[in-house]
Amino acid sequence: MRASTRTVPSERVAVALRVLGVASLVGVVATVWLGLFVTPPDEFMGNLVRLLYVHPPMAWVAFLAYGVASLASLLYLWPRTRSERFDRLAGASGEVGVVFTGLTLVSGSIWGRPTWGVWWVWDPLLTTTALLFVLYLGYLALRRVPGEFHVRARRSAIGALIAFIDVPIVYLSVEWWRSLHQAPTVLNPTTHKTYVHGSMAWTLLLGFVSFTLVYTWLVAHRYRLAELQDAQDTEGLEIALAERRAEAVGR
Amino acid sequence: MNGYVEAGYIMVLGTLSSYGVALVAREHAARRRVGTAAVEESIATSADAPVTDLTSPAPRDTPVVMPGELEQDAPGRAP
Amino acid sequence: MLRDAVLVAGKDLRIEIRSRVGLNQIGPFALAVLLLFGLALGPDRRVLAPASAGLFWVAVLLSTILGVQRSYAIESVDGARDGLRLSGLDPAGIFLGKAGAVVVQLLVLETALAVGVALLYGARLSGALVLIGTCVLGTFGLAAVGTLYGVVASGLRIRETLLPLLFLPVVSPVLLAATKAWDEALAGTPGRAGGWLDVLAVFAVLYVATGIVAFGPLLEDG
Amino acid sequence: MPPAVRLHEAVALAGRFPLLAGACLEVGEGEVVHLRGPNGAGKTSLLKVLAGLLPVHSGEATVLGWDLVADRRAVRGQVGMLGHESFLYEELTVEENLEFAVRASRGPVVGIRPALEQFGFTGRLASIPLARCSAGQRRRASLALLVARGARLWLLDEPHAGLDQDGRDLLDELLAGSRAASRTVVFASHELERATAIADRTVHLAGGRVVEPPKTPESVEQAAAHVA
Repeated sequence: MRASTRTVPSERVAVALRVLGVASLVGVVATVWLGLFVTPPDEFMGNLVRLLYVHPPMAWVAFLAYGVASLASLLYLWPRTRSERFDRLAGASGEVGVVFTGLTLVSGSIWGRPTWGVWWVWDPLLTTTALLFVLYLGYLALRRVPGEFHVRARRSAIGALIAFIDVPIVYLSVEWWRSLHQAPTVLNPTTHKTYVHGSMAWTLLLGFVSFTLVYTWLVAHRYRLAELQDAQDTEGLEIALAERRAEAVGR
Repeated sequence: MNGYVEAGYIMVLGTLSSYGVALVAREHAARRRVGTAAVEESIATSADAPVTDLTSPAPRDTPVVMPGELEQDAPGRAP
Repeated sequence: MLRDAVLVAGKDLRIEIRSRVGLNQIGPFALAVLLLFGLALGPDRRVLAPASAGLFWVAVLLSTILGVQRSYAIESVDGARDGLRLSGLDPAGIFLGKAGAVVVQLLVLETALAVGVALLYGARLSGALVLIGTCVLGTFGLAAVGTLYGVVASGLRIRETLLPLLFLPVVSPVLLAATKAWDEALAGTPGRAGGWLDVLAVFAVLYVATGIVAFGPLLEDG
Repeated sequence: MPPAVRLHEAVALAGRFPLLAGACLEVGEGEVVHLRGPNGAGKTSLLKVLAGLLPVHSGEATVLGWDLVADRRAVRGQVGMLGHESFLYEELTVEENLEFAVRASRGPVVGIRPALEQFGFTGRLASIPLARCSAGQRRRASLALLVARGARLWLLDEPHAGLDQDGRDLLDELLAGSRAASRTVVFASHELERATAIADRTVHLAGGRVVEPPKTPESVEQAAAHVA
């Protein structure tokens, strides 16, 4: 069962990963170029609209990452699909998800400051995102607790599902909580539809695609790192076992 | 533009690239360590010591280990 | 399962009655939190009274962490998990029993805190039915999540710091819904609290069910 | 009849440290086996594996007919363990502790009172909180619990430790009567004289495995004397 950790990724995987890396790099560079220099400023938001080419993709990737982490955890817990790969995927996706959640908050906040005049508003989506950020920071802390591989994997998978169950409840209650208060009359980016047209729409779409590629690339590398760490543990175990048996001879 | 846009792009791109670089660096470091551990291990369990694979233990019928077997199990790392 | 739950809850409550840690420490702690909120927000009752529902529930949340930690501390210090595992009890029963004992203790604490809120912040306790219903539903959710994460943390050296980090974000909907329900009740419009009670009920049912399923595996690991 | 305990190449881990490094052991039903070995040899770990507390990482482990690799929970109701920790609650009385534990394992409640009396918990002593009992009394309480639970396999870790002379004699008497009660006992002890007197056989542990008895200088001399 542990033997799978030893498989060195084949040449083809390495090449695919490199292609993926180049593609995401090109995509991001193109998005930045289009976003900063090609697209026109918005008639209402001015240059600030340029932040919207990166902020929504960040949020999308964060939710995608949590979705993948939850699915992988579920697959790990399901006895018929239990595999170390799903534990590593869950961990990798969770960690990358936390990075993107952080960036969602930061980019949202930077956009909000000139738009709303404050760094933070208790907007439902923003609040939910912030809660998700701490929720999954807890998940990462749980993952870092040392232990035997399958013990840690199962504990983390259950932790991920406890968090996952929470996401819709958090979102709905926060949404409802906000709708009861009269929201401050600010320009709401979700209802303000005129900003997406022509080159802007294409740029936004490219943003979504290229940051999703970045996500895939990061998860793949995080996964490989976890794989190597596990392989190291397995080797350490074999050495430890030999040492332990040697104790009997030393006497 | 107005500072905010630049700050936002720098934050996002800076964080992602430093995270990516850190990942790749850690991956290389881990690969090197695994390589050396594998070498040590091959020394440790050289010759006939049957401890390399935990999952398929060498078959033994007697519950009591014979002294000869113990000698065998003594890996090269023991001082 | 229920038989085991009753056995475990009875044991926990009996120990609590003997040791009075809840009465002598968690209760005063919650009171101290209420007083500190008062100091932080100033003496103005026009500020304190509208905030009393939220402050009440924050105090309850913090006390839950202590209650859960105590609940695992009584399992004779270092043999905690081994003792429970060796007992031959159904894990789901252990979960329900321990969570049940926490619920009972928290409900007693909440009664005292409600009086404290009324006296210190000048909150007018109205809509008793909604207030009580909120407490019962909310406390079940809190105790379920707390007991679930408590067993994760109990075997670890870093339990004191890990438990709050895991617990607090997950129960944020309870804080939100319970506070809003109490707000409506205290504002004299308890009829508008129904939806929030639904949120609390859904939360409690989901996490009690999760606990029944997941407690066994978590108890085994560690 | 299948053996009560059968381990084959059992490996058990604590994190990355192998507590058991491939232990093999067979114990027949009704046998009293003494585990012997230096500190850190894996005696306690072996007992924990048999109690279904420590997972078996690889190898085979069967206890009282249950495969511990497949399910290590089922066996626990049939196993009584006396470890370093008492698994008793400080705030409860000895009697309440026994009652809780016996009810939890669905044992016979009627056995509680005789067990208490057997270990000298009569009158007021049975009804004071454990916190006020001495270390020796706690040990006796743990033994009373073992008797009251009526387990088929006893796993005892240093059972003589902390007991007074009477307590030790009582324990030895209990162990001596094991075969008659068709009870299997595996115990770890450093009290060699007592242990060898009551045990059917001694098993040596070292480095997380069962080994041949090490050759001590005395035994070498004895062997030499025999040859001469």
